Amino acid sequence: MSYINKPKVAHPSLPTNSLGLTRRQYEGSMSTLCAGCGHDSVTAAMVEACWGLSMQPEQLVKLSGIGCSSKTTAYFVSGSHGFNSVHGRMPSIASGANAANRSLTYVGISGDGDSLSIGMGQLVHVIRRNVNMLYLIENNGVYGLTKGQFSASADIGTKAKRGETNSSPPIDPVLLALTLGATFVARSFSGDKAQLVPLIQAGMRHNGFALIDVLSPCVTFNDHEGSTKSYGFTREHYHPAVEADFVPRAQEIAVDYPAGEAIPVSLHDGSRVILRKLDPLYDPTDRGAAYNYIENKLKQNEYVTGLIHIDEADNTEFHTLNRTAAMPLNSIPFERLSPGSVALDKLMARYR
Amino acid sequence: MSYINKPKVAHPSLPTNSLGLTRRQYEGSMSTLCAGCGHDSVTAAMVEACWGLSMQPEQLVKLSGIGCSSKTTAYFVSGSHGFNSVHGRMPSIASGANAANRSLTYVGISGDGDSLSIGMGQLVHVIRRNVNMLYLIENNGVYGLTKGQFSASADIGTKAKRGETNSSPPIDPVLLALTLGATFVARSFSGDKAQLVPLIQAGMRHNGFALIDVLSPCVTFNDHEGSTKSYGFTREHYHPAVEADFVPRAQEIAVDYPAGEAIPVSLHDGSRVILRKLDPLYDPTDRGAAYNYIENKLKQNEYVTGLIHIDEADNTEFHTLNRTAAMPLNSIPFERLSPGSVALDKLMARYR
Amino acid sequence: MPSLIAEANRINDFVVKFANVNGTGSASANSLIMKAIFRMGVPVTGKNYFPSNIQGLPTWYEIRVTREGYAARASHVDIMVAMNAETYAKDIRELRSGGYLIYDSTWPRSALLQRGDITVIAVPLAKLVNENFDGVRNRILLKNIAYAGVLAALLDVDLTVISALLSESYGKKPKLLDSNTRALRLGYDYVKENLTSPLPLRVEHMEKTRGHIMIDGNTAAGLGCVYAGATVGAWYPITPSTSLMDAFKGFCERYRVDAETGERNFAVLQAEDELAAVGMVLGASWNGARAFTPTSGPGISLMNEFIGLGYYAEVPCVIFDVQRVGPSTGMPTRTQQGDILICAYASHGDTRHVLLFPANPEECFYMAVQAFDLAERLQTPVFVLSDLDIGMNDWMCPDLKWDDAYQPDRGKVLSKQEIDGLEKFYRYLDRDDDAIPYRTLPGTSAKGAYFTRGSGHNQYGGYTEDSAEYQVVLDRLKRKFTTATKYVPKPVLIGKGNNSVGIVSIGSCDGAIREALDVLMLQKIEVDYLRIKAFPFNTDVEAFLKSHATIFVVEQNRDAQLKALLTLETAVEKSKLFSILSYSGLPISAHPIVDEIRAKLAEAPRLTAVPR
Amino acid sequence: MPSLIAEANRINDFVVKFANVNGTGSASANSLIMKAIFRMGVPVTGKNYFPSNIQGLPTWYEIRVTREGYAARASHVDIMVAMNAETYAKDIRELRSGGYLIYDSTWPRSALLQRGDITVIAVPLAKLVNENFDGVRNRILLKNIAYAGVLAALLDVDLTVISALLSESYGKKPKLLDSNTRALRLGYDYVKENLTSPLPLRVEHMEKTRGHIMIDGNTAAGLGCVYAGATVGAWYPITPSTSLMDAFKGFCERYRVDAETGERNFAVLQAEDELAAVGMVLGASWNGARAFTPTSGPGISLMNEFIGLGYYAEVPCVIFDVQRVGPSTGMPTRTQQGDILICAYASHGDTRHVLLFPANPEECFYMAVQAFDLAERLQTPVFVLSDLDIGMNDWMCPDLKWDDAYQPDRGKVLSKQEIDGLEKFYRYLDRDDDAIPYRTLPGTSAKGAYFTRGSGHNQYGGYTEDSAEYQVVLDRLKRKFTTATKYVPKPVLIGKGNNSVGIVSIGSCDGAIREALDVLMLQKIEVDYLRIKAFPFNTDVEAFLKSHATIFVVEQNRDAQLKALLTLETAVEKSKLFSILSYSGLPISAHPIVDEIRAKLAEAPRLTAVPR
Ligand SMILES: Cc1ncc(C[n+]2csc(CCOP(=O)(O)OP(=O)(O)O)c2C)c(N)n1
Ligand SMILES: Cc1ncc(C[n+]2csc(CCOP(=O)(O)OP(=O)(O)O)c2C)c(N)n1
Ligand code: SF4
Ligand code: SF4
Ligand SMILES: [Mg+2]
Ligand SMILES: [Mg+2]
Repeated sequence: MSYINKPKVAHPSLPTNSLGLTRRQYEGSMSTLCAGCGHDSVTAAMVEACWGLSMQPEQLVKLSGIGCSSKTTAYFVSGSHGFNSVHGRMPSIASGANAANRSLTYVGISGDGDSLSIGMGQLVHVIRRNVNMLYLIENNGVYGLTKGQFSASADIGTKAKRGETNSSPPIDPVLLALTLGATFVARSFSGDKAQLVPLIQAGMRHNGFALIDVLSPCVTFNDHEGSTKSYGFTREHYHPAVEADFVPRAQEIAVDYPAGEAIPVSLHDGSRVILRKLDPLYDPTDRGAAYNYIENKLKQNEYVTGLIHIDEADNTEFHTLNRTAAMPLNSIPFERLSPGSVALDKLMARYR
Repeated sequence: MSYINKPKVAHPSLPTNSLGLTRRQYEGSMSTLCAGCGHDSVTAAMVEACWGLSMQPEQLVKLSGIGCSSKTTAYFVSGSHGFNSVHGRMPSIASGANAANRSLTYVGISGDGDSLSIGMGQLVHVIRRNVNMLYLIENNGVYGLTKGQFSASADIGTKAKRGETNSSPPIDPVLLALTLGATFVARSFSGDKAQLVPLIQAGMRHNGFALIDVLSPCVTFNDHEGSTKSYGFTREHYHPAVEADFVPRAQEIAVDYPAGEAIPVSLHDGSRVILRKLDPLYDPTDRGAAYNYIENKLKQNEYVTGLIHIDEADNTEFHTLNRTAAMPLNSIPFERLSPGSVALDKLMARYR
Repeated sequence: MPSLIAEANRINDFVVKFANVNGTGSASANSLIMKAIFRMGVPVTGKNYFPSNIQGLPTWYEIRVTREGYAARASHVDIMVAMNAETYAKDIRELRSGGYLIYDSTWPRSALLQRGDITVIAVPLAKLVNENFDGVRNRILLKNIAYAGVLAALLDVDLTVISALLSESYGKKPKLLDSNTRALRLGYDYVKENLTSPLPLRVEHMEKTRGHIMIDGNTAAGLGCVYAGATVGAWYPITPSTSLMDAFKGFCERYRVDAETGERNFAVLQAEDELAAVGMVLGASWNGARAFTPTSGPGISLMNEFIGLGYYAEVPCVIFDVQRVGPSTGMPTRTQQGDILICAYASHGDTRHVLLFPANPEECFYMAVQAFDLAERLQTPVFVLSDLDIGMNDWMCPDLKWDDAYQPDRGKVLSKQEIDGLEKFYRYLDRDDDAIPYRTLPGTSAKGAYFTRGSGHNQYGGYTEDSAEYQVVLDRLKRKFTTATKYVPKPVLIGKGNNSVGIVSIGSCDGAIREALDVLMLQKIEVDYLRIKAFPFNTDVEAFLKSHATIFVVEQNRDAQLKALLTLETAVEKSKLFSILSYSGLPISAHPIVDEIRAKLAEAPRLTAVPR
Repeated sequence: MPSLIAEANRINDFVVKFANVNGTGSASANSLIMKAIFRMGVPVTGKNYFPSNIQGLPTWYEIRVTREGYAARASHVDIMVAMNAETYAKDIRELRSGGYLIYDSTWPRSALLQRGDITVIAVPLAKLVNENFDGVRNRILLKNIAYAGVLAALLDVDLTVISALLSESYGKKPKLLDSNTRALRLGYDYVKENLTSPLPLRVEHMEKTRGHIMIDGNTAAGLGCVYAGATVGAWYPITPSTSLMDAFKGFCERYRVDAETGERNFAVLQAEDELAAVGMVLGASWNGARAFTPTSGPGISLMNEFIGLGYYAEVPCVIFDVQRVGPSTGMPTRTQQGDILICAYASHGDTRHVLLFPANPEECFYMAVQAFDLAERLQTPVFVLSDLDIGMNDWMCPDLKWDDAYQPDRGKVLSKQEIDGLEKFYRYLDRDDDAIPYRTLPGTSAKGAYFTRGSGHNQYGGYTEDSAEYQVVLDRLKRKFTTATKYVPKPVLIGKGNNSVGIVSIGSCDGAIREALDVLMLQKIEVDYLRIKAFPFNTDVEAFLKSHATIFVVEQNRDAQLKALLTLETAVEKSKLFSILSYSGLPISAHPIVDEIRAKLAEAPRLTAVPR
């Protein structure tokens, strides 16, 4: 919902990025979500991340499905095109859009209902297809917009506001993405902007599919005692394992980290992610190990957060595999697409 | 396709099971699959397994989607009802059917296309819902019925008959099921009936969702040099890790296995599975360990087969969770379902 | 609406609209007032216009006090309770000349002064509440109850009735009862002390609601499913159908759980999406349970493939489509009748489906039962086409009644004995010449086993690609639809039936049309009205279409979908049909119907309504 | 068919049918014969009746040699090449009296002797081949070529033409060329040495195929997409549409890969299902690429939700529906025109879609291009309704031509400069009074950015739940459909246009109708024929319907779906329309059309066809 537009007059003293734009210029329409909704913190992180990346607004494409979470795309960077599609089917829209123009930056925002129930098939396959995009799930364990039914990420034993207890096992998007071979898998918490912003930036710059599962509490339907997706529970049980700093291309790395503690990962476009392991036992570059670590922690009711797995080498991004032309498909002059009358006349011989 | 019915006259000397039925009486219509198709070996294994279990034909329900593989249900046990539904959506039919009558035995047969592409969402959720059924995937890495396109289980680098090379990573149903918490996960090979039959029997008796991924080569479209789902390749790369013997309820365990080598697992109905580890490093009762083992072997191009994971204790089968009445829902007398006029009159007060 | 709009002293005949912000708990205050009036014996309707949002956006509730017992939305507002600053301007504009505006005068609202033709009633609600109560959330909630008190005083609503309602709600929570009662009195007393009350528009005790209830269609339909003996419900949440499954679940928890064992005689499956939900229904129905799924437009679109399977493989299946505004996601919290065509012809290939059109919650209850009977008798998907207006709004209805002699019609299902008596069982054979074949249930008998498929099959149940065999089955399916006309409910005729002008309509248009008939009658225009209750159309529908020279087809969509269905599926000449359409998303009201009919009749004198 | 059935000496006018087992490689032998006749300048058609199976079930191929150039299936068989023991009996029954049966006499077939009114031609094919070749698979394949040789001799097909064809096929594989040539001669020589040849039914050189090709509709449509400049194709495999994407891919590999870099100017996405496929098309089209998806009935059902989004959010989208027999999975390898209604009104709510009806492969090529122009011009989904008969069978068509002056109509897409020149960009405003708004592409300009949604929106592109704002957009969408009538291709009229009796039809019925017209003409019955090429119907369609007193609507489905669309979407009186339906799954042929028209005209003399 975006019919209330905020005034965008930039205050002269607000800090600007390298494009000369202020943070205000990365905002979108006024949020119509509940006061305190986790999703609005994601909006704020998106604004910060795009501003920090000096993202040209029109170079960004925002995609979503249906749900409170899917409304998020209306609330940041109003200078970029947004596509609020149908429930659970954003990945196909994203795949098609990306196929048509590989030069833009694609951010998809979804919910746990949108991604893990009705959208499960498409989520799995957009991961497999390795479409170059950031896919962010605002995970609150419930269907917010339809008033609080359990979603597929709800934990066993968690209590609904109306008292029901959930008895089905949760689907964890992080384990799923690891199993499916995703090359950028992260988890964060809407309440931890410091952690979330560089993850978003790194995800946007990763050359392939990047998943961030953001625990994003629903204050209206899932923030009570007995819920495992409430602010309180999440804050207590979230377990940062790898901190990530994002360093844009132009920038020199200022701080020297002691060897072994920090792992710098170079991204496709020359920017870098500096990983700092908070748990020395953890290795984010080993997918199998990452899987085990997460799973064990989950058994102990701990959500591991941070950049859980990254693999920049394994470059199987969609266009690379397809050997698509460098020029966006939607911009190739017609003359180069249509073989013309001479070729057609020649081809006819095949059919005689 | 089942318009050709085989004559069912039992030869008096054929061995009978405890119901007095011969193997012939567990057959179905004549197969119309290609000569040599792996799927027909699965048919044979199903016949053997049902005969061996002394399955009452009408107590069995056969469900499938669309594909060569999905036709299998027509080729065994013609005395049981079959439902050849629509492409990729058999799990929902199975869930509904099972909800209506918990007392029957449900076997779903699907293909890799049917299950891992169009049916991915439903597969994931029938696992999560833990519907009490055997779900068997006849996995050949291609869409057989539509003439040989790669399926989502095709390995990277595998070659199509027409020469194309597959470049997308495969989805492994076994890893997927483990990630989703399935309590019975097995893999087998259509060419190894000795291994497959007890797995089917155990899967049918497991009290919850049981997945068997059967590598089942497509001789017409995927049995050539360069395919990783051919008979040759599969035979070379399949790696039995745990042999399973199925021991029906009535039967005493005849052989004593040396301690540590054999793990007996009691199933819900009193029957047992005796697991023999061929690889001493392997523990089928530890889901995480099983996952790692499979994944590591997969990296080495080895398909681990056998009863990969079983957990009889974790009883979260659908009806248990739902606390459904023991009597099948479709048989409860109407009088017990409809509250009657007195209750209605009383209820009206609530709406004044 | 008939005659009284200009009348100053309007007892039991006026409209109050509450403008609020959603998520602030105004619903209980609004329904408190509505229920109190209802208990005073005065017919009311309540229409809720809420946003597709959880908290913070404008929301409205409209109570129509209607001594005539009209069910439709009125098209004017007499009293506006303007509690939302953001929509003040719009809300004031909506008020009829001579109406009353009630607002919270804690803060000055200069904009209010712009209309001279209304009476402005200022009550410092926030101030009153803040002086008397603590806590932000608490104050917001109690402010609503305070305005209920204001209204009670202004409209002369019986305080003892309101107190009784509060006691029933909060009887077990004395603290809440106390604060609510106090808040109510704050508003009530303020009016009594500071303002002239009651207003000329006010409530007086009547006797017209006895034997009636206030209920919404989804609750009634959910209850109907319980009474019909449905045991499997599968669904995926979607507004405005969600509360149907909530109701079913709630009633099952009450009536279907064994007190001793805790065993449940039902199963509710929250599916992963609508494709799965309808698949579950087909699976369960195929397996002999009564099963259903409630959904709305987008869900119907997603169910198309499976619906075709149900039609062709002849599997019973009950689908409630609580229609909302389309196309696409549309306006999920607004009402429409836009899914008629897609439901009638859902899925590719030659298909045709049975539809039921309930007109109010009462019919939702009875038609839920009929839907199961029809689905099992005809072995085919049956749609109950409700809508948001019926499904989610509170309607005054006669008490629901149950005939304990009712036995479900399970259709042609063969028992083990019957199968054993056959030489051979053939699934799709027309043994009875009514185009309905026999079926068997899994688990019954190996002899009765058959193979269900959506691919080509012959009348024996075997696979076929043979043209003639295929056509035998397809032709029988067409004949089965003719059989269906004998089973579906007949239309309702209002009027003598011998006028030359008729109205044909369905579902929730009913209230508005009945009201329009009264108005037309006052204007000496007599027309007949046929309310269709089902598709396929039976002979009564044909007869009405035949015997009327001019027919207005009233429906709530842009493309005249009911008219299309009548055009295609009856013998009616197209030139006789005139559309009256409403697709604003708000429930249709009587006014436009009256106006369009009058305009049309005036423009073409030959159409003038005369008894034949 | 016109006059010659009884004639003994039928040069260039007869039907040969091959009965075989699928998966045994008979296709190349059959098309060898067909192509050879075509190259002799004699018009042919080839119809393939294959099972939904990969190997081992009966399959048939029918070659119609037709000097008049008829495109339809004939309804009789003159020569049956009965190579499948399982279907011998059925195949013999199908042969017309006086026809010829060719069979493999290696094994005695007593059943063959049962008909005295046919000529049986025995050739010991297996014996001949087994004596001359090794290897099981090889022998099976070469036996097919051997019967081609038999036919060549019997029908007097030019051996040099066949040799040339074989050289073209196997030129690079001398061993294969040699064995095929030898196998061909085996059959040919056997006939020459042992039987009387040629038959009275035989081929003679003509000059009627110059400037023509033999091509199937899916190949032509795939090629059309390449020429239209489509860059993104998304699909999920489904018979009979699969070969359309195969063709697109193949042509792209040829024309769209940079020779130096290997870079591809296209992307083909094999989606996980049809919901995803159409989602990809919407995403790509929204983002400025020409994108399309080929599918068939079940896919259309699954795409319903997204199609509604495309309609309401006004996103271009091209869908090829290569129709097969429904409902449900139906008969996937048989043809039908059963998706007309679901495509016209796909998705819940008020929707309406543009349809194109190609009649043959040639039109598949041109209409593919038109579909993209229309989709982008009108900003809405456009369906090309082909069918299995057109899509998968080889049709004789004039050479496809390309006008190098063609420039794609990208519709109203604003450039950066144009956006910069605006005060503000509003997505859904009707600036030009043609009900088509302007759109912008992502990446162009922040000023042109807008938010696309399937939920309620106003003409400025903002979210709305306001009735009036919602209706402004919905009403414009309806007007846009009127605009569409100006852009869609006009119908084709055959006949003087002044008869009182007319035929209206679409798509692949064309060949049968044209043939029927000739037969009727011989019987002195003159009727006009209008072939509709698109929905919405334009004024020419209205005029034809108006000016003809009796109209036969010919189509290939059970429920008269085209007639339904005409009834609903034109002013035509229902009583004028008579259906001629064919839904056996086989392509329609001329006979039943002639018979039904004659019967109808005879039964109601007032209908007699007279020039007005
Ligand atoms: C096809 C379809 N089915 C159902 C719905 C109703 N619906 C809207 S949002 C939603 C769930 C949203 O849950 P989630 O994605 O977790 O988002 P949240 O609101 O929790 O942020 C549902 C079921 C719909 N819009 N479309
Ligand atoms: C909705 C729909 N889309 C596409 C098809 C066409 N189709 C039939 S089977 C099949 C793939 C089957 O592959 P798989 O499940 O792997 O079975 P296999 O034939 O390989 O055993 C497809 C795409 C269909 N029947 N329905
Ligand atoms: S309902 Fe929950 S998820 Fe939706 S806006 Fe409110 S807090 Fe956020
Ligand atoms: S095509 Fe492949 S999968 Fe299908 S029947 Fe033949 S061998 Fe089996
Ligand atoms: Mg959620
Ligand atoms: Mg397969």
